[in-house]
Amino acid sequence: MDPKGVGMSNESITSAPLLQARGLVKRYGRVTALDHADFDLYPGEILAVIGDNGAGKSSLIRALSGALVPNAGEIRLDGKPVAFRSPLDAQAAGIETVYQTLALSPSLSIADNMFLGRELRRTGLLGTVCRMLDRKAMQRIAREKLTELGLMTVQNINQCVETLSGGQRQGVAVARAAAFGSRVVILDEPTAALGVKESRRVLELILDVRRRGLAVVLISHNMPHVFEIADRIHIHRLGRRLTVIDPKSYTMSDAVAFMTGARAPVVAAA
Amino acid sequence: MDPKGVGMSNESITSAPLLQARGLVKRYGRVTALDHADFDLYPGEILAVIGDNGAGKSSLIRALSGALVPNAGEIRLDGKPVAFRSPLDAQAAGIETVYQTLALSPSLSIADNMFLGRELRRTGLLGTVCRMLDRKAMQRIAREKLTELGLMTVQNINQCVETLSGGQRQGVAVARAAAFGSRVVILDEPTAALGVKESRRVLELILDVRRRGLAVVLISHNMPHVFEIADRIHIHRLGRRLTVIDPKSYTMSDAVAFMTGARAPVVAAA
Amino acid sequence: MTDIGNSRPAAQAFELALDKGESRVAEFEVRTRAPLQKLQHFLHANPTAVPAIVLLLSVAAFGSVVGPRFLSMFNLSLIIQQVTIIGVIGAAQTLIVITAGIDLSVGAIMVLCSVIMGKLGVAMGLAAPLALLIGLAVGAGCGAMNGVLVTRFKLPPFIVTLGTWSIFFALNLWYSASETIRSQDVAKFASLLQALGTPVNIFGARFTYGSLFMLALVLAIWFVLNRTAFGRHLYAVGDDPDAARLAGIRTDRILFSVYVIAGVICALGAWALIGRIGSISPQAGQTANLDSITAVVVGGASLFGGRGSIVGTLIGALIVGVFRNGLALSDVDVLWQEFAVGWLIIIAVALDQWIRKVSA
Amino acid sequence: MTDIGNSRPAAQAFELALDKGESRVAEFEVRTRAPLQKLQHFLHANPTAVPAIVLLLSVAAFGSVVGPRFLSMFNLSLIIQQVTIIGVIGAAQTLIVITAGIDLSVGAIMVLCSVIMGKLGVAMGLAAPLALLIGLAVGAGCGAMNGVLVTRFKLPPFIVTLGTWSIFFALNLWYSASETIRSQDVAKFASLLQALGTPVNIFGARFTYGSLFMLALVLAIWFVLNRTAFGRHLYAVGDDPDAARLAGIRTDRILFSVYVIAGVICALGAWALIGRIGSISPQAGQTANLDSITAVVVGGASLFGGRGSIVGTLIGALIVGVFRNGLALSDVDVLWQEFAVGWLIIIAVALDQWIRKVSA
Amino acid sequence: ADKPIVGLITKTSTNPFFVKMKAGAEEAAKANDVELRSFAGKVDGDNESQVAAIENLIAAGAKGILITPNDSRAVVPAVEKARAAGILVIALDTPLDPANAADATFATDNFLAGQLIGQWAAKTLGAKAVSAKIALLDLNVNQISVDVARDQGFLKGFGIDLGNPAKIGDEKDARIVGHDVTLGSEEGGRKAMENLLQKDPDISLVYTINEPAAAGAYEALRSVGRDKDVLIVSVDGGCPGVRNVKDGVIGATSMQFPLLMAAKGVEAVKTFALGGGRPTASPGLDFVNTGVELVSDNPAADLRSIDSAAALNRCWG
Ligand SMILES: Nc1ncnc2c1ncn2[C@@H]1O[C@H](COP(=O)(O)OP(=O)(O)OP(=O)(O)O)[C@@H](O)[C@H]1O
Ligand SMILES: Nc1ncnc2c1ncn2[C@@H]1O[C@H](COP(=O)(O)OP(=O)(O)OP(=O)(O)O)[C@@H](O)[C@H]1O
Ligand SMILES: [Mg+2]
Ligand SMILES: [Mg+2]
Repeated sequence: MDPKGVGMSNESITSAPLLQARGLVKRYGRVTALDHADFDLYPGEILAVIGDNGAGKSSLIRALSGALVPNAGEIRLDGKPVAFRSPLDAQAAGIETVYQTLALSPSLSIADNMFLGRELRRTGLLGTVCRMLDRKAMQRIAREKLTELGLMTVQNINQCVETLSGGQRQGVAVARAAAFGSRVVILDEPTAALGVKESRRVLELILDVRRRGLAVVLISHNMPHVFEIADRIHIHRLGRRLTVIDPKSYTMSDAVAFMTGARAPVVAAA
Repeated sequence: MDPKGVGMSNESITSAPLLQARGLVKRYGRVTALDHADFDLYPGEILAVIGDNGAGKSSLIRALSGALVPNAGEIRLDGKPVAFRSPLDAQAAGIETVYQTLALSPSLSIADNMFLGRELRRTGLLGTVCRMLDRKAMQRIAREKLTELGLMTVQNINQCVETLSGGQRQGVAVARAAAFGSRVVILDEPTAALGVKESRRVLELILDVRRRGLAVVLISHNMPHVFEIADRIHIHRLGRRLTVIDPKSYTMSDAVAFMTGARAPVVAAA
Repeated sequence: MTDIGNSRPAAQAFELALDKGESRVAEFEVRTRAPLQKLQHFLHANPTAVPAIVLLLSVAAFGSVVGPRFLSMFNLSLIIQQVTIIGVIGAAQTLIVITAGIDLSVGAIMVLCSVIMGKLGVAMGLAAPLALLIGLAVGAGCGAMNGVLVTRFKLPPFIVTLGTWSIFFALNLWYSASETIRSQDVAKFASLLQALGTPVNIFGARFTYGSLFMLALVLAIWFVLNRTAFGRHLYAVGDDPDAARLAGIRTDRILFSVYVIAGVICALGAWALIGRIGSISPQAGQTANLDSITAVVVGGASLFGGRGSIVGTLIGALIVGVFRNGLALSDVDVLWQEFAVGWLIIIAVALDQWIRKVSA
Repeated sequence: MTDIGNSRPAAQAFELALDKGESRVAEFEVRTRAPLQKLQHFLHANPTAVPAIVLLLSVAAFGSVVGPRFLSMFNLSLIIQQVTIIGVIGAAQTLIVITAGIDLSVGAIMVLCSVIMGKLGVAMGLAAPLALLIGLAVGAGCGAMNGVLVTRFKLPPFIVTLGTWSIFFALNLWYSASETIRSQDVAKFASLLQALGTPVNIFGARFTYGSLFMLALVLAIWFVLNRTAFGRHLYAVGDDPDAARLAGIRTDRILFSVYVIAGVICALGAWALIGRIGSISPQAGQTANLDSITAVVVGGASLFGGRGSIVGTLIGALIVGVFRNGLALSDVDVLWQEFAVGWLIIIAVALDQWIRKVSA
Repeated sequence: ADKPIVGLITKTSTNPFFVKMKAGAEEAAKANDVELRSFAGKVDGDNESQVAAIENLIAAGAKGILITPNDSRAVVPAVEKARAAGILVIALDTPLDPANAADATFATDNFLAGQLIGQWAAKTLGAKAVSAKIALLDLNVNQISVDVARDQGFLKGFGIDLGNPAKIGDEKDARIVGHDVTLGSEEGGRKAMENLLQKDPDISLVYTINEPAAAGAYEALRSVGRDKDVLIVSVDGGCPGVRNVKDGVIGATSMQFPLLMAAKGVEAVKTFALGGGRPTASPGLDFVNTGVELVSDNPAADLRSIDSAAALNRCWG
């Protein structure tokens, strides 16, 4: 097996993986979601993960971000084995995730959701003693972040998230991850519900995040998007990594053919 | 205002609209989701509805399918005013909808969800007197429909829907609508979570549905898909219909420009 | 409209690769496994088996502590008799809980119906079957009142049934003038009302028609819940009412009928109650609310709706019944019995969770 | 890794139109409106104002039926005194309900703590402040027990608190030997325990320190719920625990602390209870569970979690208090009072829903 | 295990009256070398739990059952079953209905208990009795037999026309300000008193179902400064209640003797188990009257009473 992917010619090969997984297994009763899956993410790269519906992509990143504890397998961060028991552990390690289910609290406002778990407190005694929140600041920043994403149609920043349209919700989740990630940002189909303009902004945001030196994992079914911005593409199939390809050496058709099993990759992973 | 859309050159112009809406208004507190929106659907056509996130597309089709009761405005079916008080009324009129939220019952199985509200009963006394369900038949048909959609990765037809992957769930919802619609099938972003292959199957399914003589309303953010299969494109902006275009006379760039407000259409609707 | 697909953009180029795609159809895995794995999968597929295991364990535990007195056929069938009422009322409660509701008025409906049956059959001299029927109708009416308030006025079931509990209970005290009707009088004037108290011997164990009736009711409801559309709709409504409505289910109709059915079951409970107690007391049923909800929750249902099974409720009622009976037969002071029941309920449910986790 | 975007496909062609796209930023509408619309929007933005309106309407209704006796300053402040205990316990219950839990042990914790304070301060002769502190600690301990069972063993709060209710209540009866400590003895040996019963006159109305204490507690909890991260996390956990966990909230820690806090509030309720009834009785608090849940639900909270406000609970308790007091002052038989309270609760909540709908 | 088993089934396990009764039974059981099993209803009026308790005692092979019935009529069929199984059943505190459904009854005459305090109140108020304003603090809305007997006994003793003696609240006398319910607790007593005071601030006489309710009523009176000029009467004879008589909180109370009932009951079972006969009823009554004593530090003329000091030696806890 070639852990660094097939056909890589990029300089990143020389650096050590930032986040790595080996032999992850996750079973649900009769269903096997992850079947000895491997994963490698290098510093500063955009890694796309593609695969059929139900291939196990979301399960993979849920394992990487502490949202599920795999039945077997090992995860390493900077080469050191880690055991994330909860998403908080992963966040503490600088890994921020947009889940496919978005993980928003429906009855809280947009601003509350953006800052959930890392609220800003007032300065002065009110903040330190009374632990009072700085709601003004949080609302202002939330508004800024959403405007950056071009979600201009949000009319009221104190609207409950449950009253937002599908795309608006996704925008809130993406804005949250981008604002707080410090090492890795994982995005599970971040543009699925987004419009053309908003999707474009998210792609720009991803590039921006990479420019800030973070690594990005992007799960997407949108081939043009994937081939446009990914540095490497991890192809997932039937619960495991089939192969990793370089978007410059392969065409979208190749990728689709690998993904759907129409063609076998030259070197099969695992 | 040109209710039949701008630049239509198709023979469908001569037939009367199947489903029509005029001046729909829906307000939520301070938010106006529909602002005197109009809508026309002709028999046997595929009408795409596109627009920014939060433009009010979902609200529009929720009004058309009885899922919400508008504050003002009129809906006509075959030219006769109708007042759908619930999705059931719309279903009874032959209008089947895939909602953006999918409307699946998480703890029921795939087969149960597919047949929810129109279960098959056993033949004979067991069915008529005991009203016993024919679970075998329902499971068989559910399996067939999913296989048609290419959701081959579903491992267990009695799995709860809540344990399915995002794309698998969407597949179940689409399969349900396609199987039961008799006059109009409305699909709100049916391929958002679907993979390349599964999306393609859904598009084929839509064409198939049209071939069966039904009209289809397709909401999608995927321009290539929209331009590939739509007969007419309804562009929604800021809560109302901006215009209707013919995909053969306009390019995707034009549509995106209208949608985002970069350009004003030649004849503004309403 | 004819096919006009000629002049339009074709599928995106990369999608052409799909034509070569595998066309394997949906796989529905069937494998053979080791016995332990089989047990695991059995438990996974039959979640109600888990409380059943807990029940067996509690019976075994009390059997070994208390001895043969507890394990005697007579005593075990006694436990079933003792849980008859809670089993019946718990059945009504299960239906409501599955729809994400709660019914605090079950006890009041039951006692009101029993008093009405008794007054009509005994004091007013109506024919017993007629008195019974009117009692059932009153049960349905009470349920309908709950149902209307829940569906038409969109009030939370907790509030509705808390309110109707007061209302029905006041009506009961007023109508009965707080007077108990003696067993002898019931036997004399309307013995049908006591019919469910008749004992029957089956394989040496003494049951009553009442407990057999409860088992039959549980079976019938199991069929409705699992083998009819109505049952499936109940779960769908409890699971996610919006989704159910969007899927085209008449959620209000389902909810209304479930409250009516619960009312009728409570009236049947009233009948069973008269059979069990013999006399008709307007004081009865005061603990039926909490007891029935306890049985439902110990049986594995979620108060958030969409999950729960009628067999689970029966087992839940039996677990609590076993605890109470077993503690009574062992020499524990009444004060510490309460204490022990508190612990045992917690332990039973914890055990249940643990088995589920292990078998997941 | 350097930027390597040179040899790759550019954005899809149609997206180029975006460059010309409008770049208007998010609009946050601010408009002026007519008074009625203003009221509508006020109610929409302040949902707790709705039960307050219902409360005012009930006070007005009873005022016009019963007359000045009801509307006297004295009587109105009496109502506040009468709801003190339920207000305090309801505050604890509100916190739990917001997290989608339910606490059936609040009453038992309260009475256990009051008995412990009393025994230590009166019978054992401990200094009163120490007795009070130990009582608070016991409250925290009881809450911690609930919290551990809910978070570590993942048991449903209904089961846990049903079980601990039996446990705490049995401990209370055992420790107190079911003996009441008389008011005179408390006053003699540990008058601090009765401090919250001290009356104060404010603008001609007679309050007690207890009712002022309750109002202060409500205010403090309002601040915590609405102005601190902990409060927001409480709502998030109740709303969708999975989402909250994924968002990086320590849901278990939040849940555990909320049960502990509820336990401490119940112990404070015990203090208020001693102030109100003077003596210390192991029989007190038996209706506290249902009453507190009623206040919470009438106040607009959802038993499914994520929704609810502390001010709503206070108003809910006051609404029920007004009904009971008003009915007692009118010449209605106790039996029909029960009946009327049932109806009034239903009507109050229906009215609440109706105002919300109209203002939506 | 060879000791004969005696079952004790009380109304509830919370009311101190029954807790003391249980303690008395335990002592007597030790003295008589029998084994005591105790049970209780969950709330006042809970008949089903008592029926289940009887069944469990039959299953456990008990020789005798002592029961304070929550519903004197409804429990009769279960009692008959027990007697058919050869068990001696003795009603304590409250007779069954019919009383001969039990083998024997050791009970307080609750009507008499009420009547005594009613007479005492009438005599103490003297001429003011005709213009008295009376508040009645009852148990709950269910009108269970003890509640009715005490309330109606009090009114009879005070000289008020009862209307239906089986029903609380149908009296027409203008001196009655109102009835309210207390659940027999301090909390309930205080709230009921407060509300009745709002209804008529001139209340001068308060009847309470038991001494905890009396203590709560006193707190309400004290908070409006009426504690000195309102007369409170009660029933029970618990030690806190007797001390409250001593402190002038309660004017008079009727004392009952739960320990005596329990002890007599256990003895009777023991005798029965050894092959002896069944106990016989007090002359003129269909039960063995364990007696009522009026306790007051202000004795009324022609009314036998003991003072609080004497009562403290006999109170039950
Ligand atoms: N909680 C669960 N219980 C049972 N099966 C599950 C559960 N979660 C996921 N699965 C199954 O595991 C498999 C992988 O799911 P996963 O969500 O990882 O797929 P995915 O690659 O993200 O698909 P998609 O593109 O549709 O989001 C699916 O077959 C799914 O049905
Ligand atoms: N229940 C509600 N309460 C308040 N506002 C709502 C509610 N439902 C929708 N909205 C608002 O109405 C507007 C239109 O929403 P809608 O869901 O129709 O948009 P959409 O065009 O479908 O967007 P998307 O492409 O993101 O799905 C949005 O601004 C949304 O925030
Ligand atoms: Mg996924
Ligand atoms: Mg939408």
